[in-house]
Amino acid sequence: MSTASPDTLIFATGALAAVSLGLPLLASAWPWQARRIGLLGLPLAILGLLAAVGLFLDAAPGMDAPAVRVGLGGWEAPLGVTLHLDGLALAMLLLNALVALAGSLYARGYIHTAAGERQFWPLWLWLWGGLNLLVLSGDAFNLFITLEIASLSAVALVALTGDTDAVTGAMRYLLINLLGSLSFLLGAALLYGEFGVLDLQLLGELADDGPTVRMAAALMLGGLLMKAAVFPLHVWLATAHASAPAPVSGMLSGMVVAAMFYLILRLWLLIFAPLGTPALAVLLGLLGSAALVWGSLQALRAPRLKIVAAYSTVAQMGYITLAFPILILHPAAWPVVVFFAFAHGLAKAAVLMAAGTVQKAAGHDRMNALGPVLRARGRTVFALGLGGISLMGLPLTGGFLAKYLLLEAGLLAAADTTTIMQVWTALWVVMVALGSLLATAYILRMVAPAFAAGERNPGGHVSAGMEWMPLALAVGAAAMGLAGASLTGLLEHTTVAA
Amino acid sequence: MNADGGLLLIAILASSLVPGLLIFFLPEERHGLRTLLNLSAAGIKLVLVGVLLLGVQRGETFEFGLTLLPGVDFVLAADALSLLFATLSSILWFVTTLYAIGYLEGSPRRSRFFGFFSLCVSATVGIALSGNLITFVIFYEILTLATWPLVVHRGTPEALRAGRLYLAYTVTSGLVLLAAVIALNLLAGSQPFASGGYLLHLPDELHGLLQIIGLALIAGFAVKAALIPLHSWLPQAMVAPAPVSALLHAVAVVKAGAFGIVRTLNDVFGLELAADLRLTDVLLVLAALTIVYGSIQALRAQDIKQRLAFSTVSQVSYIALGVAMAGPLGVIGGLVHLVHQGLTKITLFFCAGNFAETLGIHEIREMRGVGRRMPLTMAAFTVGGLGMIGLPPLAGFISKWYLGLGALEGEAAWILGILAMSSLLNAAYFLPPIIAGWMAEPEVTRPPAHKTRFESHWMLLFPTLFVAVLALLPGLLAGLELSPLGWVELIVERGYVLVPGGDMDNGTGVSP
Amino acid sequence: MNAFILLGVPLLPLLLAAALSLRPGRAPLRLVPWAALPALLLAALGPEGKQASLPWLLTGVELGLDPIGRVFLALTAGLWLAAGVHALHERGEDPARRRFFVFFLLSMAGNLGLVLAQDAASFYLFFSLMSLSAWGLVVHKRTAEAWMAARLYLVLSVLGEVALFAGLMLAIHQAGGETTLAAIAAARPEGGAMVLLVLGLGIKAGMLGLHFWLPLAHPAAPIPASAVLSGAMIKAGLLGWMRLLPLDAAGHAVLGEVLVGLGLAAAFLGALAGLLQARPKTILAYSSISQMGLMTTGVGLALLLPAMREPLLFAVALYALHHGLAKGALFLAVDIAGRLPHSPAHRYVVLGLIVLPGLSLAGLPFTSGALAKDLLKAPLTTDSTGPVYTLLTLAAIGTTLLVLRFLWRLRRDLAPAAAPVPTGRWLPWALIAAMSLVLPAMAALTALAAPGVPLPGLADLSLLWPILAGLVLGALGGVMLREWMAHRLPEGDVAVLANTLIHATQGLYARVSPLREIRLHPRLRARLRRAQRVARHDLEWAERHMTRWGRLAVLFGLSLLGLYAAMALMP
Amino acid sequence: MIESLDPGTLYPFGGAALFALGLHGLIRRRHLILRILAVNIMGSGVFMVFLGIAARGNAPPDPVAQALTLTGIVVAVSATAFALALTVHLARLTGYAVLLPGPLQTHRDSHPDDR
Repeated sequence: MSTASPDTLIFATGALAAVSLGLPLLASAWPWQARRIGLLGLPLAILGLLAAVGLFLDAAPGMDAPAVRVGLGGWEAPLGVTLHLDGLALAMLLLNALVALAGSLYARGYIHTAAGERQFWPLWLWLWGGLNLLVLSGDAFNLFITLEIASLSAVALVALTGDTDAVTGAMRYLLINLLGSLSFLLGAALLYGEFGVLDLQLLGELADDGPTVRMAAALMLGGLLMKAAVFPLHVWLATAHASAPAPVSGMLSGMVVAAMFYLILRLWLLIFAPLGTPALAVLLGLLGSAALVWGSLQALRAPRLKIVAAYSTVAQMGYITLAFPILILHPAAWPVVVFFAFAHGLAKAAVLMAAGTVQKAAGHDRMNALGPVLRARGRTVFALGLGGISLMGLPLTGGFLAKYLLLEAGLLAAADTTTIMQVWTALWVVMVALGSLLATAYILRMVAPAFAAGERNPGGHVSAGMEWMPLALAVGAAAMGLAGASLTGLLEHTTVAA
Repeated sequence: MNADGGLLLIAILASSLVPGLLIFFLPEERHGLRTLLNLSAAGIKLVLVGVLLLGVQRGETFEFGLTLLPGVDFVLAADALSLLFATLSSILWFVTTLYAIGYLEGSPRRSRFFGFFSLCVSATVGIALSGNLITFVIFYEILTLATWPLVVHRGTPEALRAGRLYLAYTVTSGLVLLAAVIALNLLAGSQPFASGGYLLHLPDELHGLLQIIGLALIAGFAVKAALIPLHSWLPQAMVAPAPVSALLHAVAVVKAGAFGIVRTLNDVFGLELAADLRLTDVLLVLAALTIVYGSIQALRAQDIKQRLAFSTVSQVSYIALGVAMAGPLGVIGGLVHLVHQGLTKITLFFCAGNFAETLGIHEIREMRGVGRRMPLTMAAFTVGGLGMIGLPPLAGFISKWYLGLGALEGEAAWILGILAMSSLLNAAYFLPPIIAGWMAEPEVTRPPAHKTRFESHWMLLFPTLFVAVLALLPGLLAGLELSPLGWVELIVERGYVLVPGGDMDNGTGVSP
Repeated sequence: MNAFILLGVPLLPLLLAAALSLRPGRAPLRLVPWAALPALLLAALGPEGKQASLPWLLTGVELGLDPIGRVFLALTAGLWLAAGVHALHERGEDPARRRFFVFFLLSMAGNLGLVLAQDAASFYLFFSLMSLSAWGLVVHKRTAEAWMAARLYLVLSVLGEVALFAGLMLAIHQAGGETTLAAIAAARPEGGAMVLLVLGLGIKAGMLGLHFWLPLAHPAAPIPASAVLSGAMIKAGLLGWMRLLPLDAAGHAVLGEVLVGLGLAAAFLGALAGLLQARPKTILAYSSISQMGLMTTGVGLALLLPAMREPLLFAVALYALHHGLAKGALFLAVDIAGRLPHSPAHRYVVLGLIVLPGLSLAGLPFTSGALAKDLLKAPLTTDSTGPVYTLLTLAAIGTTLLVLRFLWRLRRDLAPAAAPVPTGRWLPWALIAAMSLVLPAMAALTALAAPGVPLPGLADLSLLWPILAGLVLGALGGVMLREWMAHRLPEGDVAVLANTLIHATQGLYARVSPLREIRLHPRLRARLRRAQRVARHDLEWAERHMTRWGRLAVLFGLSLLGLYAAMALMP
Repeated sequence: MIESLDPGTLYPFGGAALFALGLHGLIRRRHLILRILAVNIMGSGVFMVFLGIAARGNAPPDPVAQALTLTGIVVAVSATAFALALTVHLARLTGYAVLLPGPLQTHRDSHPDDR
């Protein structure tokens, strides 16, 4: 196939955006067909995505600017809404697709009441579409819009079961989201006020490090950190997870939180990189370390399986927050964030879906009473374990590569900075090591009952999809360990501020 | 990188990985198919390793490379040293599988057991065949993950506690190793193992950093090699069923640590640089202390498997001691002990398993007069015990012989003192059970659990006797070409940059 | 071809032992003694200096037969054969005889192999095989006394082996990696190597100070076992010395003096301690210690006078042959004494044959003792070793006294045979007893046939007067010092001290065990668990506290300010 | 003094003040309806900042900012509607229109002032 000309790529980007919007609209229009639309549409969308990745990789070397920019409706950059497709975006799209597909196949068996399906599928497709558009959008205001779409659909999905806990959790999550989005919007407004333009790439060129840009950065990063459940602002995650259906918590922990960090990374690479002062590095480092320790301790204490997984997300997000101080000292190591997002996304989705299966089978997910079910369901425990291994960052899993890159970046950063920063960076490296030890502890807590001697009963019936999908995702997380080189290749074609 | 060579390496790895995964999904009651899968896998691996052995002896190169990340590649390579460990583990896997099938007859959760058992062996062979340090650490960690379920197989609270302790030790060591490997990767780039080390070109002011990295690597490997003070997981792990403690805790896992130390000193730093950085001196003292400490603790242990565990703690340090001497004879002694200790110790563990399974004997006290009712197993125990003490013509003697000469060659006579003291201590804790077994009157006569044609289930007895013969032959026929000693001399001739002043007795102290 | 003959000598008993232990049913017991026959034939007919190297066995095994080796081989093979035949009958109805003969064959293999070994590894192999399997013989009767004696024997022989191993290592290193015994001796092992070799082999040779296992082991072991133990096995230490010590042109003055001193001291003290013993076998044990002292002196002299080392070493070898056979005969005599023939004529012949080896030990002219002592003293005419010559002759008095004491104690056990004694029981004893006369006859014949060899002075005066003096002293002692003789020296004298030492160390080790595996103190562990519970509760409270919505918004505000401050205000 | 009243500067500062006021209301108030109101106030504060920016200088107001404000208002309206729906549902379920602490604690001590 000859190298694709740029305009076919533009067509592909447009098609991706169209599908991401079209499917949810279609599902909302015919809710009773929503399940079939989802189950047919998603695989097709993913095939298209894979084709787009192929096209992009062929064409990318030839193109001068690493990204494909498409002005919607023919309106060009300063005024119109532009789509921005580059390596980073494609990677996140791929992750979205994988977790969404697995979630959908899992949800097929998980939600089987007609009413449930009519409500679940449209929202599920909106969440997936929203996240896709978030990744594709290239200007600040469009980001706000897609952020809202994704957040509101996520909140709705959390409230799906309709019991008091679910609605309370959803309400709290909604207020968090509104707060975060509004502060993001205020930040965007300040940027627009200062430079009169909203497109990220143009902003990147214009941005200096004046006070308003710093204020905008603080507002936007603050809002996103809250939506990404970073340490002090993480409480909503556990309550949201406690009662959300398994595929939703899989998507929530796996994708929504990772998308927030994608956004922080995108803003960082394009606009806010020069603002990276040592003080910010120390603050983010401390937040990250605190998240690691606090999340792990809470995970060790939590009485229920899904809450252990939720707090494990808080801990793992600590890893990504720890990556930023290292990025400030060693900017070239930014792919670490994507590796972590990818590895954690797959592994955590696997763990949460496995937890869902166990809860469905046992009727509850109280940790101290799950022994018999865990002992009977080898496949689910294997998925739980394999996903856990990736979370621990033990070899030949995605997590291992991410931890390798983070440690490598940390050691490199520690090598050539001032002595104080060396001490701090050394602390971050030690915290990363401590993090994986604590991860071992709480993963062991989840898996150990399966190995203890005792009676076994498989509990209630669980559909085939719910048995095999967590295992497939866990194997995916492990297989990612071998795919490190190709992911790095993809991420090379990303627009980074000059 | 010739493609078919790489394929052979992958085939060897897959020959235990694929059946392992298949067995996982095998329903529990399909005994016949599981046994068939197990034994055929072990057989195929043995044949493939044999082909590899002949290939390497002819001097062919086998390599397989895969880049995980830019600057980080997953390399499998087969050189003489890796064959030593690979052959040992594949032979012993075949025997231990047979033993395990017999031992676990009628016990629950066997699919899970044999699944993880095959994973362990593929990890061990992976360790043997790994071509660079990062691949070594990857397999090293996979071995941890694969052995944990076997340690907790019985599911009793003590087993889980032992499992927790084991995981705490090994995951921490894995982290330390990973940090050291990354630092090395940054300094010297992703280099394959090269005999004589690949860090010689680094400037001198880096020596301080290299020393720290070296110590970190040794500490990381010391956990699995059960050096002081990182050894206490091994006696606790004896809670595992006998085939696990036999193959894994006496041979595969413990050897992986020792093999790691050998690789670090020889193929990463090179003996000369290691000596300059005084890594060898640190290791020497550590190994010597462990030898004595292990023996003293073994003297106190009353449970047979505890005593064997502490004896393993002490004996594995012989390997570290040998390599740390940096002279050719010392290295030969250390490496050959890697095989001899494996064979002798697995014999002892099989016997302990036999006693426990057939007569329910767990304590040394209960071994009085067991020779009358289980003469063949007791004979194997005697061969193992005398081998451990290092009496000719058993295998232990040969390694003690070369270690002694190596010690004197390195002008470190005190090591000879340590070896002598250790032999005395070994005699002190191995002779009493042997004497009690043959000569003493049995206190309480317990009928064997179930009537069998031989003194115990044939699947338990024949592997034990086979391995006892294996513990005798390398000592008796040490001069042969393909005997462990002959192969180790081939390794030393082919690979080692010998520390000047050390002359080989056959005059071939050649650098690569 | 000759390699397999030489290897066959130690291999045959091993194979027979394996056969015995594997197929207990059809007991090939009859063949046990004849396992030593090939060794005897090899000693008699084997051509000189037959080197057989087997590179594939162990670390390259060299077997060979040199003149001294031939004499030792003859002694060892002959004694094992005789003792084996005797044991067949003596152990006839012992239920555990199969186990006895397995250990018997293993020790025989070790002893025979030891004589042929020319390289360090095989020497050490056969030496430790002999030592460990001899333990089986000592403990055979499994009485309390046998267990105690065997434990002491085992502790000492393990120590001896480890010392020998360390000594060999050092010696091989000094010999630049050469492992053949000749090369090691040529490289004159110095310092630590020499001390360790002397001590390691000295324990087996019953050197003074390390001798105390002998008087305990001999009475505990069955009679054929102690015959072989005393006759052939302790000679292994002597052979080891002769093979490894620097017996070359330069000799070694210091070591020579030490050995001569120790030898003579052992000769006199051994005899003295033997006199104070009651049981015949213990007396014979002390006699062995005393005689080994004489042989040690011979080796010492060979080191002191390097010029005269060939005749001296040959003399020591012959002395070992003489002592081995005589002592073996005396041990078997202890058994025969209880089974005397009924007809007076036969009885007198038997009594005569019992007494003959004793007198031969004392050096009666025309006996092998005279031959050995004469050969040993012949090179000592020069004045430098004057005192040694006289001391050697004085030692003969001691030996005579000891022999008289033995015969006196044996007199009480004489008894006519209850059942007809099978020939196999008395014939081997009679043959080796007769050797005391046959040996000097053979020596005289070879001297006549070959002109070069001087006629051995079998009737030298210096041999006669010590015996007479001994007889006189014996008679006097018997009458006057009856009560002095009454109080006993505990058997194995120093052994009592050694046993208490072993008990003390075991007790100490059990009580004081600083090296207990680090276990958390129970109280500490309880406190740890409570701390865990408290932490768990606090964590849950803190988390619930943070979830309250108001606090969350405050935290959000704070983090916004923190971010802005970090970016804007800080440097 | 006059310039300070010019919409270009008055509205942004007014907007910022409203944003802070809304945040304070969100912290103090516990009743869900009041909290939703607070969020709306914050929203309108942000829109005032946008309009202030649009009206800067004496040129005709910049159409892009106005378009953005309109979109923002649409989003705020839909979010508020959703929040109100949730509150009604919550009130029907628990009888309180107040956020009870989540299911974190094991026992249900829904302490009133612990919202």
